[in-house]
Amino acid sequence: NSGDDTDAQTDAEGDTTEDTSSEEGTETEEESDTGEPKQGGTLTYAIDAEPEGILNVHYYGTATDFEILQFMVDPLFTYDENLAPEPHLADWETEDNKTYTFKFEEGVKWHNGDELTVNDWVFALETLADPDYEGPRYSNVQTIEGAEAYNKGEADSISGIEVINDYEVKVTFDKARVNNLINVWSYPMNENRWKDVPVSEMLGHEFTRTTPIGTGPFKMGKVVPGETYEFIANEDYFKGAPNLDKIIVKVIDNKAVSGALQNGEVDMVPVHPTLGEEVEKMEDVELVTYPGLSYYYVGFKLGVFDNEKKEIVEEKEKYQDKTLRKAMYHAINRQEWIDAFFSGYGSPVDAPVPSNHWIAADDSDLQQYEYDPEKAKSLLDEAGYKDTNGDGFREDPNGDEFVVNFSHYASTNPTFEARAKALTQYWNDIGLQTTLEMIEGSLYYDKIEKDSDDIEVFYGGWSTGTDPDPTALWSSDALWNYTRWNNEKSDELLEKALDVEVVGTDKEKRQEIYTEWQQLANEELPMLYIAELQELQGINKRVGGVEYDVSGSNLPNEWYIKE
Amino acid sequence: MSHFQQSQGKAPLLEVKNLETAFGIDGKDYNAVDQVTFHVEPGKVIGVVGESGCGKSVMSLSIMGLLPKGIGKVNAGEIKFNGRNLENLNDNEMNKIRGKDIAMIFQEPMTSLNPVFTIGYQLEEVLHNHFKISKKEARQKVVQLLTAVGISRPEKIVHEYPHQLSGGMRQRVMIAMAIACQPQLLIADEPTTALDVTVQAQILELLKDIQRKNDMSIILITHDLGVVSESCDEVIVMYAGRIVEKTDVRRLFQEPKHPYTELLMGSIPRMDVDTDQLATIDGMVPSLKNMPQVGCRFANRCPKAMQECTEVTPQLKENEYGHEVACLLYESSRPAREVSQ
Amino acid sequence: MSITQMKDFQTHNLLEVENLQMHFPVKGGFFRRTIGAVKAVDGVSFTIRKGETLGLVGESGCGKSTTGRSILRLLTPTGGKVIFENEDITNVNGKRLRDIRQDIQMVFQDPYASLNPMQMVGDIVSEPIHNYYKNKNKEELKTEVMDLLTRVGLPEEAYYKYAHEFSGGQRQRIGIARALALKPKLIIADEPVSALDVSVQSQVLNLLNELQDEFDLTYLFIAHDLSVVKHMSDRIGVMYLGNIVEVADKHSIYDNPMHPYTQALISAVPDASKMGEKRERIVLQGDVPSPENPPSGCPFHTRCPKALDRCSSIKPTLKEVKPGQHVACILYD
Amino acid sequence: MEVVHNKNSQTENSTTKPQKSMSPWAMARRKFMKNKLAMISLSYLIVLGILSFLAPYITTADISRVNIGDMSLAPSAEHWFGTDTSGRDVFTRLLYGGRVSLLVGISCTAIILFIGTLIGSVAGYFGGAVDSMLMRFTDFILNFPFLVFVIVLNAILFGIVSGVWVLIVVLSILGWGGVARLVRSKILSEKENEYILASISIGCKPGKIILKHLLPNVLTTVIVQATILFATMIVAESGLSYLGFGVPQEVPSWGNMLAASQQPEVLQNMPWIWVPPALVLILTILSINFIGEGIKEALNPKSYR
Amino acid sequence: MLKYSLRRILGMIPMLFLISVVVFFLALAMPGDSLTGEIDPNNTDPEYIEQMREKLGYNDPIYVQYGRWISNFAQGDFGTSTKYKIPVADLIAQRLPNTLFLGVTSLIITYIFAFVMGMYAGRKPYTKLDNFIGGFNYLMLAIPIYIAGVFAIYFFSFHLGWFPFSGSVDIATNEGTLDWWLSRIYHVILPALVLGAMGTAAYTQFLRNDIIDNSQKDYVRTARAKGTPESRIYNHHILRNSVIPLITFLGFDIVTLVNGALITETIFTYPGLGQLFLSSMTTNDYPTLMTLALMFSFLVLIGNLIADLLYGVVDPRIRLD
Ligand SMILES: Nc1ncnc2c1ncn2[C@@H]1O[C@H](COP(=O)(O)OP(=O)(O)OP(=O)(O)O)[C@@H](O)[C@H]1O
Ligand SMILES: Nc1ncnc2c1ncn2[C@@H]1O[C@H](COP(=O)(O)OP(=O)(O)OP(=O)(O)O)[C@@H](O)[C@H]1O
Ligand SMILES: [Mg+2]
Ligand SMILES: [Mg+2]
Repeated sequence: NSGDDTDAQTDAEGDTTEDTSSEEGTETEEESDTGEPKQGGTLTYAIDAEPEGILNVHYYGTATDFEILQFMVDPLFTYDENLAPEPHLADWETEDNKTYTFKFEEGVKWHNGDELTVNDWVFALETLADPDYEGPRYSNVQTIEGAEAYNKGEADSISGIEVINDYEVKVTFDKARVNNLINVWSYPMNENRWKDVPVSEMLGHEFTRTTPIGTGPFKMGKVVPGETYEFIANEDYFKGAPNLDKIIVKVIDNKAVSGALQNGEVDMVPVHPTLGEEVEKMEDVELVTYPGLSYYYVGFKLGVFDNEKKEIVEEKEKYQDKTLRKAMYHAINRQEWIDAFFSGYGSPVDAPVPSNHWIAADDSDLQQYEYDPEKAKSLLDEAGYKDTNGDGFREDPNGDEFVVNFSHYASTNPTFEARAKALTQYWNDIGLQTTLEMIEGSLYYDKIEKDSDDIEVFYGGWSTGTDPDPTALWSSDALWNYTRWNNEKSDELLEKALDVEVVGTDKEKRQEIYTEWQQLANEELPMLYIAELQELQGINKRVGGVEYDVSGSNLPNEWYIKE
Repeated sequence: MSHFQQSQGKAPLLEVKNLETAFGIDGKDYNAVDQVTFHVEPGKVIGVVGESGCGKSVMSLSIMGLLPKGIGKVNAGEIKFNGRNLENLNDNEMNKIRGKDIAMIFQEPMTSLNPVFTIGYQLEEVLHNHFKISKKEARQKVVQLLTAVGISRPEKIVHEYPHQLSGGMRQRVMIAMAIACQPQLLIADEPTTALDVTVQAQILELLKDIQRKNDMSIILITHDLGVVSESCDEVIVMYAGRIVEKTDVRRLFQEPKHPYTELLMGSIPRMDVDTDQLATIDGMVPSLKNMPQVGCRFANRCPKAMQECTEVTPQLKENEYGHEVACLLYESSRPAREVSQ
Repeated sequence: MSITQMKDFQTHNLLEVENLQMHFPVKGGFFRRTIGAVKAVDGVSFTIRKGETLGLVGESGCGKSTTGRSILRLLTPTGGKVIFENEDITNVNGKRLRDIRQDIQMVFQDPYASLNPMQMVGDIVSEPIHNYYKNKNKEELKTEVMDLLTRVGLPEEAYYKYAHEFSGGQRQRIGIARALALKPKLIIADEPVSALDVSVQSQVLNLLNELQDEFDLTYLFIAHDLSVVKHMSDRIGVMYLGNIVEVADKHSIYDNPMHPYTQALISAVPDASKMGEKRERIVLQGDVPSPENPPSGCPFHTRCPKALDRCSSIKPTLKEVKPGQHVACILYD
Repeated sequence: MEVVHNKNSQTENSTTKPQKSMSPWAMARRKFMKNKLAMISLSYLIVLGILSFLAPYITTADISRVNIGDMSLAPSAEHWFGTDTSGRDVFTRLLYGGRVSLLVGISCTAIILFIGTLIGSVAGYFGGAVDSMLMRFTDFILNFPFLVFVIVLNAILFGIVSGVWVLIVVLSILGWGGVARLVRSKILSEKENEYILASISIGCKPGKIILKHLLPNVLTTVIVQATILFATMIVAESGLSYLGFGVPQEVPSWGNMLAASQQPEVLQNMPWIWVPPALVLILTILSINFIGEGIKEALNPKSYR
Repeated sequence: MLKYSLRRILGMIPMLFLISVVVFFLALAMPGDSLTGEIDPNNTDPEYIEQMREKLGYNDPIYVQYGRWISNFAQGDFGTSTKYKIPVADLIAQRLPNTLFLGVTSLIITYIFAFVMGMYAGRKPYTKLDNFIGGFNYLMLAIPIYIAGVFAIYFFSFHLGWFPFSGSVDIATNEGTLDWWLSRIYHVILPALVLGAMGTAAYTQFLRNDIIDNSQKDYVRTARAKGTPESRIYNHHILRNSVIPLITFLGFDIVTLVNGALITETIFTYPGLGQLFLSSMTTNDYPTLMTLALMFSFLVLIGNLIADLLYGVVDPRIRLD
């Protein structure tokens, strides 16, 4: 749904951020139904947003492109249903979370016949760290020792990488972190094929655009850019030859989704929640839902950030009163709202971590801000927001007019306006006069990021990756801490959760700290956590062998067409 | 004996009898040409004069079968050409006559040629319409024709477009087109009105010349009495769709009978006489819808009008000199008898 | 009007035109620069005495209208002089020009295009007065206009009607009334009857003649119909390709034309009176050359039956060959 | 002589004028009134205009309110045209949408006609350097692909000018070229008429000539053009809104209402949400076109010249 | 003619220059830049974005930016799409054939229909069929293109299933084969019909009225007086005249197509330049946006030029020198 959220990157309902670094897991719950999967057949897989066509895992920018790529690339490791990494192309070992030894699977073949070696991965890491590299992934190698020097051109190689043999490599990071592994770049790049292409030309190269290769279960066939991509079974796939002969990935407009599913033109397609009910009714189609990793929120601008100094330099007064924020939270009927605008394919969240994430705090540890307008009103009364002049709306404690200015991003999708409007109505109903401004999508986050004055209370969404660390979005020195929530305790907790000294390799410990942090966020409410959504996939019943969990689908080589 | 009776021996080329041509306006038919009877003999030039709106053009279009489809139609009368009734011919048969036996040229040489075809092409077309000849022959013939109408450099002109020619040249081209198949009858509807005097003189000379050479008949429609006097053998004066006077040209000018003719002549300044005051005809030709149905149509403008004039419709009567006039002043027989008929 | 009357004014020139030139630029070439000129009027001289009518004849495109318009300064001549009542008005502008226009008025050729279809006849006729006498009493103005309308032979009700409700002849009367409204001294009548039917034409001609007597008017009467011009004028100027080739009183022109072009022109006029006589008609060859590219020397030499070799190089000037008869032809040098 | 003249006029009159004298405008109006199709269209537009104008008085409901309980209801007695996906009454929104669409149409047409006529008539009347300068500028404006630049400008002015007026300003800025050209060419040809020479020779000043003589005669063309513009602008507004580049989403306009059809489930299963605005829009354009044709016919110069 | 064309083409240069300035400043005035909103905590970080801004020269003085842009542009380097990360030229090369195909098909459809219907209606005006055609055309003229598109998809694709509702070609076909071409045609027909509908209606009515007008011209009377058969009069004499304005419309059609493509391509998800423009608009892909805006303006200029030149070619009365 390209027209859906223009700011794709942050809005979880879009095509965007099924976490990109997490691929399906090798573990599979065995197919419950038929015994033997059938061989052969062509599956049509649709994506409902236009891809950019960067078919190179090292360069791509949108999740849509990755949806295409997923059929032909393999990472070193994948994630299980608990989002814990597990070996795929390689296994690893570490003592101290600083130095890792990777051991590659032997006999894995690239689609062009070359054999996969550690050099291919090293080549990828060096490409990402290259000064000429134009993609967005430098941060995935930055933490390797010596990467920065290499990036500045001060070194010929990355000092932290030490190739032991064709199948073994040792990587040293600049310091011990709990998340060094999941943060590091995990895709190889065929050195043999790419070595003569200067890094600056890689992005525009035909290997990126039309003839990409990987080690994955399918090979790229014909490409009609922006429209259709053909994948052919890789019979030599190291996890076993695929059942299907072909997968056709077709780009369709989101308005065509249900029609195409209905008449069997496509076999698999991601479905927008609003379409869920309709798809559910279709006879030949199964609607598969699985938990997503994103959440929506209503943020309050609490301060102003200085990007040079990397700190919050000023406090904004208007919404500092926590009681006010709590009252606004209680005013929202989240369940009703989710039912109305997402056809119920979602549920309220109480903290900024999707409930399926392993670090998510238990419901019992968090306050539930259930819909209670009376309570909201009394909270407001208590905080001094009373209607003193009898106009039906509350004034602020000083008796001055108080208007909540709420912003939401605009696109052609009319439900955006409606759902935003619905939120303002909740607040109006408890006597808080609220205005709504729909801001053009491409500007929206820019304004928020720059702490523009016309942004006060804003709607937004974040999607979290497999890495549970919320630092980039929550620490007080982070640009993307949009609320400018400046809380020492929070910063401290976030830091602690990453500290190897504190948590070591202990998942429990980490989760404990994160729970504490979530409790803090749940109490302080720099933002009102609204909802997490389910991911929906419409699958024709003739397709078998497809499994989804929070980490995504199983490997497509296991998919098949029933007769 | 009158001029007309003298020539009675020869079979007339064209005979028009009681022609009535009507236009439908708001669903009703109005006669633009009413009871027109005349004939044209081979080799003669007949002039038709009258004010604008008298039905001169409508009459000629009726003969050609070129009345605007669906609006105008011949309601009564006959048109016989070489003894053949043109009325009953279908489009196809009429097309065989048009351009070949009867040709016509029009007033506006500016707009009468198709602006997007070359002169040569348009001239050749008329030849191809009527003869089976090759392109080359046609081209040769066209060049001859153009030379015949006095166009120098015809080889060049054939490649030119109408807008590149002057008015006089265009009218020559129109004439060339009209005479291409050596028609027996040429209808020229005000062929010189749009032209300057010196050019008009050229064209009239040319027409006379060709008429003599090809021995064709011409119906020359004009409102210029001077042109008539110089070019025609016989004259028909029309008023409001009817013929009011018909005689040979000399007699008409010497002895105009109908008050309309008289006034018409008096209203034109003459080079040879100085007059302080020109004759005028008050009012104007009634429009089709307001045409008086009984009585003389000129009565309300006629200085000599009598009481009966609005009650009795004068018929065209011939006197002993073959001078025909439709006016009660000249009716020897009592009008009362006319009515009873 | 009678000839005796006219003589009283003979000495007084109302208008003098000296060597008038009107060249319209022709743009062309790669940079759309002026690459030539249409020499619509190329050195025309004549005078009009108070109270007389000067006729101007010539074929279409020879520059008659341009001459007329230059005199009224609707165009600014590119050369020569226009002197009106001893004042050089060739280059006057602004208010003075407007004032002069009170004295010179024009009657136009096309009775359809020369009246604004959106105006009532009353407004059309009163507009000139309104333009010059802003404060005129409304009622007075109206009576004045009504009088004018009656004078030109229109009913008073015409005041409230629109031009489309009138026939061509009547419209021409409206145009004449408009021209008279300011009581001008000179009226330029640019082919006022050429769009009219013969019977109507005579009405308008008669009207013009009557008005001349009544209002002491001087006419520059432009037409291409020689017999009409002769009927209307005291003297006649014959134009050819932007030049006057002969000026003389109308009898001399008719009885004794001197310029070969005048001769041809007169012989070309079909004349009912000459019917039957085998007369020697001079038929000119070819067409009038384009004023954009006029022949050298005498403009008429390309068609002149009497042309000499010299004619192509020497441009003859207008000379008084006989008393009152000016001819531009080297045959009379 | 006098006598003759009087007689003249009487006879001539008796033939030309049986009915009362009428200005060309009055004649055109009469002719127009006889045109059934145009009159029906006009009535439709007037009714629509009145309803839209009175919309706030007809319904007191807050049309922007989202009614979560009433979402996507099919037409019923309570909601004649049903409700949209936000639970808003489609009929009411249709009326409010009419306000916006008609406002945009009328304002743009007025502004465009004003600018276009001004520039066109000045250029046409004065000619020369003034003309070529103004026409270069007009060409310049005309050489922008309309929609493309409307979208771009709209994005820029968004937020600078408020609400619907952004679009009105943008459409007007980019839309006047055609009118200017048309008016200029009409003025040029109208200028050739002798009555303009006549008005100069009777001492009219340029301003008066343009205003009193030229413009009324050019007006016929301008009026016909106005109807075309009116339709074009309404279509442009709705089209842009449909694409998401028009009036702000929270403003109900036909285009914004139609944008709902981009949601597949609305397009397929809830025609009551998008068919009414589509039909009303089509009918409106149709009516405007018929009125335009009617005016054109009524003003046909053949009828009075 | 040659001189005229040359002069016109030279005259286009300053116009293009001015337009380029306008385009540039408009793009500059547009809120945000192409990196606005590139936020994805999983894939990018703020430093990367700032780095890219610097690298793309967004922090240089304006005139430097303009100079760089226009001189590159003049050399055929339109910059790199910030969204697709490939040279804009390549991007356009990918999409242009689709738009051209759509445009040309729509033109062909327009002209064929307009000719058939217009000629019939013009020759037999006020008959039943003429009235029907007229009524149909009025309706077509009143249906905005996007509504026509929505209806077409709703009806022909969803309900009847006759035509596809998106895409330009079926992947299963091999480029260049007959099947491939058929598939392209199959995909383009519906959008082309929608794109051409209004033009068809307008041209049909125009042709009809022009034929009626022309059939009353004097030269038609002349042709009849020559004995030319009626069918030849209509198919040759009149048509030749009526076609002149119609052919010159061809130039202006380009303008209409640019506007129309924007909408049609978006509705039908047909990957052409119009769709590209709108998506570059929403994603602030300025290099693409500017190139397309300039290109469209250029097309308009060319269209006007073609219209003028065609006029000179088809109408002997117009001489261009
Ligand atoms: N197509 C037409 N429809 C209706 N009436 C017509 C049509 N053509 C001619 N008439 C009417 O027929 C009458 C005769 O017209 P016609 O053209 O024959 O006159 P005319 O004598 O040729 O005049 P002119 O000297 O102006 O050519 C006029 O009253 C005219 O109005
Ligand atoms: N504004 C103008 N620009 C260029 N050429 C012009 C202009 N006005 C007149 N001419 C040309 O000047 C020449 C003389 O024109 P003018 O109208 O004076 O002739 P005329 O004798 O009045 O002809 P007619 O009898 O046709 O009215 C013509 O060739 C005409 O084309
Ligand atoms: Mg006639
Ligand atoms: Mg003239």
